[in-house]
Amino acid sequence: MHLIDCPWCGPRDEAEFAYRGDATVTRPAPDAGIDAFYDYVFTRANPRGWHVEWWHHAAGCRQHVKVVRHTMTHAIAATGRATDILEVPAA
Amino acid sequence: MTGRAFRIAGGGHIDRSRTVRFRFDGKEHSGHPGDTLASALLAAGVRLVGRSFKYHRPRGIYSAGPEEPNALVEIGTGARRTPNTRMTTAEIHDGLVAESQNRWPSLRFDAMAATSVAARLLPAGFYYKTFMWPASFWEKVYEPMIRRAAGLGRAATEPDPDHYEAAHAHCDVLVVGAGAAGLAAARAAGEAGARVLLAEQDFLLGGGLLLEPAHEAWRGETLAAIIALPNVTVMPRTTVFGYYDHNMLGALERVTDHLATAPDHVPRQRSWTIRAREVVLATGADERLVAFPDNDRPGVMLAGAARAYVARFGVVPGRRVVLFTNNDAAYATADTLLAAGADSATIVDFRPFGTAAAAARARGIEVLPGSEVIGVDGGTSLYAVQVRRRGTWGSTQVPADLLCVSGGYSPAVHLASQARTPLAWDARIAAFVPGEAARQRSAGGARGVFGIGAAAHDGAAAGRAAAIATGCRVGSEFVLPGRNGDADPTVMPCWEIAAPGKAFVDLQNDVTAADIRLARQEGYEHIEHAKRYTTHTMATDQGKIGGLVGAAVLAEARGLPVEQVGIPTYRPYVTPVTWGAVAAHHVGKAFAPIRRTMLHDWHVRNGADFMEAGLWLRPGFYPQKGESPWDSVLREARAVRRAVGICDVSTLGKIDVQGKDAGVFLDRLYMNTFSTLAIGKARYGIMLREDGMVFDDGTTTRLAEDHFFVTTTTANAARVMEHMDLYAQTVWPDLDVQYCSVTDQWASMSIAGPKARSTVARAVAGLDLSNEGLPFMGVADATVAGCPVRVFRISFSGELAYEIATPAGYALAVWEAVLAAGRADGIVPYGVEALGLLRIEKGHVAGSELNGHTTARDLGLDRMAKKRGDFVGRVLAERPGLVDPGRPTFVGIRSVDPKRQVRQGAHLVEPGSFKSLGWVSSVTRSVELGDAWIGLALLTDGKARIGSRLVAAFPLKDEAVEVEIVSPHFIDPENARVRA
Amino acid sequence: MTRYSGLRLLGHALSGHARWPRAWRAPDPKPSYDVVIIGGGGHGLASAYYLAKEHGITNVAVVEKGPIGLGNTGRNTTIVRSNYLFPENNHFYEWSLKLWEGLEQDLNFNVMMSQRGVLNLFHSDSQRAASARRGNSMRLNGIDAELLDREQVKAMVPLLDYDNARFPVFGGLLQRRGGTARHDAVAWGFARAADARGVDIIQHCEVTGIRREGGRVTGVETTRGFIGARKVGIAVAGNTSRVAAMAGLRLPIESHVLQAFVTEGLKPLVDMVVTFGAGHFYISQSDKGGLVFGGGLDGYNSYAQRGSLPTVEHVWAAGVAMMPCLSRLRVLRQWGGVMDMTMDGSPLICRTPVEGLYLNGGWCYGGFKATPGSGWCFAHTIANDAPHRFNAAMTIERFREGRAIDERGAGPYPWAQ
Amino acid sequence: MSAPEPAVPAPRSPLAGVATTGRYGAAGGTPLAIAEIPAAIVQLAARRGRAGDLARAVSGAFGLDLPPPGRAASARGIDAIWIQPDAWLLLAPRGAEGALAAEVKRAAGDAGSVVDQSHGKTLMSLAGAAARRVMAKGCRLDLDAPAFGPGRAAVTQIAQIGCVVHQRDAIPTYGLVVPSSLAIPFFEWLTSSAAEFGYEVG
Ligand SMILES: Cc1cc2nc3c(=O)[nH]c(=O)nc-3n(C[C@H](O)[C@H](O)[C@H](O)COP(=O)(O)OP(=O)(O)OC[C@H]3O[C@@H](n4cnc5c(N)ncnc54)[C@H](O)[C@@H]3O)c2cc1C
Ligand SMILES: NC(=O)c1ccc[n+]([C@@H]2O[C@H](COP(=O)([O-])OP(=O)(O)OC[C@H]3O[C@@H](n4cnc5c(N)ncnc54)[C@H](O)[C@@H]3O)[C@@H](O)[C@H]2O)c1
Ligand SMILES: Cc1cc2nc3c(=O)[nH]c(=O)nc-3n(C[C@H](O)[C@H](O)[C@H](O)COP(=O)(O)O)c2cc1C
Ligand SMILES: [Zn+2]
Repeated sequence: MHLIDCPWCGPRDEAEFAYRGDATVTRPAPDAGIDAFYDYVFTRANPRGWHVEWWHHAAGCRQHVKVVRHTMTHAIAATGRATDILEVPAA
Repeated sequence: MTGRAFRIAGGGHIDRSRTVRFRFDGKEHSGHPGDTLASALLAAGVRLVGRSFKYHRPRGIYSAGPEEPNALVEIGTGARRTPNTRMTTAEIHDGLVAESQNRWPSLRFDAMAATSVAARLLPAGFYYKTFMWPASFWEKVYEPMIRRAAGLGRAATEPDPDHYEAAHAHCDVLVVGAGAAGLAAARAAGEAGARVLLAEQDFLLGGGLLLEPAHEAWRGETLAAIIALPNVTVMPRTTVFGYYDHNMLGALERVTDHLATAPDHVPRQRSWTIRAREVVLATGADERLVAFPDNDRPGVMLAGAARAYVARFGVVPGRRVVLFTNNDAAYATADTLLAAGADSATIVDFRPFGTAAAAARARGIEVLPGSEVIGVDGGTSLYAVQVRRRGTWGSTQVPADLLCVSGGYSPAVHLASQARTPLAWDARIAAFVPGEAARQRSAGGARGVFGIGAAAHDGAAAGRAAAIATGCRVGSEFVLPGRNGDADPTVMPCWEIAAPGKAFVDLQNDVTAADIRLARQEGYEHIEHAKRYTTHTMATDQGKIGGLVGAAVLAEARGLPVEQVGIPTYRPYVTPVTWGAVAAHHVGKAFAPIRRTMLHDWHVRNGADFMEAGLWLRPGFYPQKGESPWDSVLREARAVRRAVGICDVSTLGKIDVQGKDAGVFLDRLYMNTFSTLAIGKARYGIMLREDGMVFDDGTTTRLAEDHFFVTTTTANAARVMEHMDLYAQTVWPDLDVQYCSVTDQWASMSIAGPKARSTVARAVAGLDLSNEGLPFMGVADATVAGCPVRVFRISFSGELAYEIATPAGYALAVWEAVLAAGRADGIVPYGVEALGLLRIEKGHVAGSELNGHTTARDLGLDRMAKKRGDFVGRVLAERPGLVDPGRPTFVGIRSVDPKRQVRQGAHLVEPGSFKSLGWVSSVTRSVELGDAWIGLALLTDGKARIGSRLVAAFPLKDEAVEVEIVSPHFIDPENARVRA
Repeated sequence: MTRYSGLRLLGHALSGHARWPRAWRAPDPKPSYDVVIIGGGGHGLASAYYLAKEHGITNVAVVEKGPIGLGNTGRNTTIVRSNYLFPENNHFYEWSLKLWEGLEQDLNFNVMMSQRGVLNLFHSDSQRAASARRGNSMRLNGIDAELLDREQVKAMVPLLDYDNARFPVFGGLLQRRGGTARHDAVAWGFARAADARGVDIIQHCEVTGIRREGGRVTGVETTRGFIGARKVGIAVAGNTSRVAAMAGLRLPIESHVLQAFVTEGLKPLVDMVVTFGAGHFYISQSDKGGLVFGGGLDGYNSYAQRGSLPTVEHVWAAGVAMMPCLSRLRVLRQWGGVMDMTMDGSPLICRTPVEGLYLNGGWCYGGFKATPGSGWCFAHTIANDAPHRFNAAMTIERFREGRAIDERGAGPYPWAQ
Repeated sequence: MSAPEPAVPAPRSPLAGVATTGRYGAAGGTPLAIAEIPAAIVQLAARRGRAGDLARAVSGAFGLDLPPPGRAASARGIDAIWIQPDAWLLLAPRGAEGALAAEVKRAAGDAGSVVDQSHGKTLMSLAGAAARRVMAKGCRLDLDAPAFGPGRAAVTQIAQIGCVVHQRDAIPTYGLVVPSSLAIPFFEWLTSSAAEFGYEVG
């Protein structure tokens, strides 16, 4: 069971969070067109390895925590606030 | 056998001063506190305790712990009957009732044992090759037969009367297992100051120490020292069953199973989640069987178990003993049995003559070195063992009533492996041991460090290291047992004895060495294929004592070393876990919490029939005496259309939005524009998902320049908040906006009907209710019965309506005041059903139309979209498939014969056709249209079909009802009433 | 191929079972094939079988990185049904169910397909309506479905909680032809039958690259060297994104964990498949007697075949809430599988932008029941370079075009699908 | 037409009829104390970039230093509990309807958004030597020192219900704030968890 270090609340149990997917995609400019929005909403790198993703601390401070997590080992390399840029380990 | 007691006079860890009575298969037996069901029955001379899974072979007690494959029974009666309970861990108590299982009509005469005769026809995987002809026989004949024969115990069919709990614990160091290693680890970590949890599955702490009178003093001292430490918590009867991510372990505590009567308010069992900074696995080692013919007969037992029955339970499981071993450690069993009064002991040592054999001979014990057991004689009990010198033919018969077997010990690496710690092969002990892992270490037997002294030293070092890893300073040194008494742990691998007969590698599932070889021969040669083809290691003991043996047989057949073949993946649970313990509090009515509005009690008192809406309970309707549900729904709705009704709408989601950019924020979330909304005005809005489908709807009110009050549907309230969080925090973090749920702060009630104004006017103070004072979509503050309220002139029913919101604590006062005020107008409370009827007549969409499949265009709501500016879903709503004119669109339907019911979920088809053109999303009987059945639907070419007729097909009930396609706005399409 | 039968079993019993042949060969890869299928799960093996059987294409290899059938095929809860809402799905799954119904005889391997019935409970009027819409859609498409009321459900499954339930049972949607099959046997049966038709099943051979020349596929790089192919089919559930990426494709897929559980063996207790409508839970009993059950996704991206405790807690609670007698039973084992979740919960069986490269994936948590149908349609698509009408809608482009097949209406949130 | 203005009636508790005073559960020993505490509850959030201004305003008006994450602070009968970045719950003994919210709004001015939650949230307390063990039956937080202690607070979930946990003293006494619509199931969890130790509803 993941232990996620919320930048505000500290280490909290996975049970308090709602996963909200890939944090590397950014919402395109409003006039970017269907293809850009298609990419944003639908396509995913879906790596086996380090993944930068959103975990919404739904039962805590209600913040979207940015998490660098390994999708094979479930190890967490870093957590941060929504606007933080986090370092992703090499492999 | 008769006459001589199997219970010895002294020693061990049982309380001979007290007697406990229990029943097994209808017969009363007695034992002592400290006994397990297994030890008590052995003491009573019972040898046959169960039947195997496939061949129904007679089986006896094989082990003295949770690794037991054979001795499974149903414990308890009625609703408390618990199948597949291991006798070897079940503590006896007065009144305990146990029954053997998987046999018919009785344990001794099991008719199914006939399968044993046909065993040759039932090799591994036989069912994949047969039962295919005739095809129809599989389900009717073969499968029911297999199912009845298979399975083990019988489940109770009544609800479980006991209650369970879940609990959460945190610690610096979790020590799993309280043998020499675990006790030393817990003490070392505890004395270093770490917060320690020590979990032990047994009811006594000590593990292997419990068999060693010489170390009893150390066990006592160490336990006392541990218990004295305030920072150490000891949890007996607690099995750590699983090792999950980030050092979270699951454990099961058996709280009252061992008691004849459980105290009140205490759960039967408790499941724990334990978050540990460091983990020490001191889980010991499991003794292995050896695969030789008939190694499953009652009277065959693991050597360590036999020793445990004597040393811990004071029971001699046999008098004429043969011990078959490939290691020195098992020799102690012979000594222990002889010391306890066994008549004879013969040691059959697989290895050439060595020092242990010499020493045993010197003690007067017969040793047959370089020998092996090739079979046993006996049926439901044992009378002799067939022994042969290795490499020779022919054998000698050694009379025996007990055959103790030791194939060496495999470290209990279950938990370590679950945590994905790599396993390494240790040739010395011919077993896997855990490799390196972060924040976790194994100690003692669990990593192949055998022997009390060695294990204790290893445990102390591990406990200390774990404590240091959590930032503690090294604690004091304490006395540890010496290593001199430790046996040499080296084994000579001995997996299978080649001789004719059934040699089992998995006792419970009746898997033989031959089955494993057959699997390989047919191409199922990978260990995981062999496991699945033969079911090896898939029984309730998960192959604890024979798993590696089967792997070794496979390795031999493949010509590979065992370590290359490996063992099947370890998964939770180390031992099976009670379902109810993990479900804990959240069962029955508490499965999910019930949300109640502040008017709930009023609804109950007034006879409401409730319905679920997410977690909420809402009044569906308020039946009066003699009324059918439809009678009351129609009566309530009619009251709204003709006079006035009041409905509790407190469950709607409500969100308070503030900030300089609140308007901009809402503009971007909704299709509509809110930044232009006048203060004191409300507007209906539609929210899309980013993929362009409709997400939610509701009204939003502007309370001040920088202050809005948003409502959502009941179902989506939480999701809308999450949606806001996502966009506010990750997409537009620069906006100045603060919002929070105020769903529970405000109770709200809708007062609707032509007489709503009259009622509301009587109830509220300080408000001009004229069209000028409070126009349609206007909002104003006032009071009702002295309580502050906010009055919204909004309508869902299509009638003149007001929604009165009040801080929830005043809901009842306001509600009752409005009812009183409306009495003269004939006010009637109405429920969600009437509300639905009214909105269908009005053609308003609700949950069944906003089901995630529809676009605003489909629903005819696209005109609400703002012409300029960004909003969520705008771009993708324009994808070709979503603007395809062929998509079903929103229409009304009306039964041609008004008496004929149309049902929700019907499909619209051309007469005689099976092609669905659309579906009926909502239906009701109409009050406005003389009780006729009407509904809403999504229909291909909907607009164009208005005026035509189709069939509402409901083949599930063989119904086809002719309907007319109409506008979805059955009443007042001009909206005159709401503006009245 | 030695045919399997009771008589044959008897014959072999007399010779001590010493002469049973391998169920499938263990060939070395040839330099090239007409078709290489990546992935030796049920889908890959079925595809190869139907390529050989239906299209006469026998120069086919199935390359599998480990032993066959241990991916999701070897770890699923084995429910087979065709009770879908949208015609794009229900035609396809119904075809698959039809193939299941004759599969034993077709493969000469008892896959233990057991049409015990699948019952989906509902607990409110709105759930009843959604079930009715689905059931009616099935019936209009010629698929069996029955709508049961509470009393009918009670007669059929008396063990449910009818007295104290938080969410009372209103009724259920029943598909009697649904049921379960033995997961492992499906892989083995297809492997054996495909092998008998000449297909090479190459185990322990991982595809590490997809070679293309001029926009066309020419073969696959593997841990056992390059294998040439005129056509390559991907059927690697759980790894679809990774393998597709080898050909430069980025897909609308996320990989998530789904867990499953089995109890200790029991005498017959639950004789059909029952799914709870008020929480994530479903259950059936295996032929061996274990209650096999599961629930929803853990809900985060993962390639680890193991899950987390919050899901366990919910699933078990839902189980006892639905069927209170389960409380005293013990659960034996839990495991997980990697689900390639598409953004609409429906699969992909289609051509790709790369010529000669075909995709079968995105099965979410429901691809076991699809195994024969998926193999059949994929074989058709590969052989004809065009989809069959059963899988014509299962394209990648549907997302771009706004033609998602979103049964649940959950939207592009894989963890919610 | 309109009725004369009566006095504001006392608001009704969501636990009315459920939290009945008395002693329950196991007998013997000192029971745990469980109570509902009528409170005025206000949610206060800083406007974007105005956290400093807001802190100064609140400190000036109430003598209260808005606490950092994970903490609570008290002054002049008001408890402030951090609940979200730049957002707090303020709790005070129940007074006139809306009074606390109005006072806070007056102090905060345009530096803060203020929402009255006095009816939307319900405050309960649990006190006694075994309180931590009761909490462990639903709360996944580590409530032991040094992870938690007097003055610490956290937003979490207990028995599927969102809950603000505030440790008020060393007994320990916990203040527990839950949504009012879920106060009954929360109370049911609390009392069933406390039954093993015996409890008194005050
Ligand atoms: C817990 C659980 C419960 C489920 N329950 C059901 C259910 O009840 N009913 C139902 O219909 N479905 C169910 N499913 C879904 C179902 O199991 C899958 O959709 C289905 O088995 C997929 O089959 P497949 O052949 O596509 O995949 P798999 O069986 O996973 O086969 C894919 C194969 O590809 C191989 N592979 C991957 N990468 C490579 C590579 N680079 N090179 C070579 N080989 C590679 C893998 O090793 C694997 O063997 C469940 C799934 C899980 C996990
Ligand atoms: N050849 C040998 O000399 C040899 C071989 C094997 C074992 N041993 C034994 O090794 C012991 C070494 O001591 P040790 O402390 O390492 O082992 P141990 O067997 O004495 O203790 C292990 C303890 O862990 C408990 N346990 C195991 N799994 C558990 C779980 N999942 N949850 C909770 N409790 C669990 C067991 O009940 C047991 O009490 C000696 O006592 C000796 O008897 C010796
Ligand atoms: C339908 C089904 C029934 C199962 N029954 C059992 C069982 O009776 N005993 C058992 O140990 N495992 C059983 N398993 C689980 C497997 O042992 C195994 O855990 C699962 O297939 C996943 O493989 P893995 O654990 O090797 O990763 C069953 C699995 C499935 C899919
Ligand atoms: Zn947080």
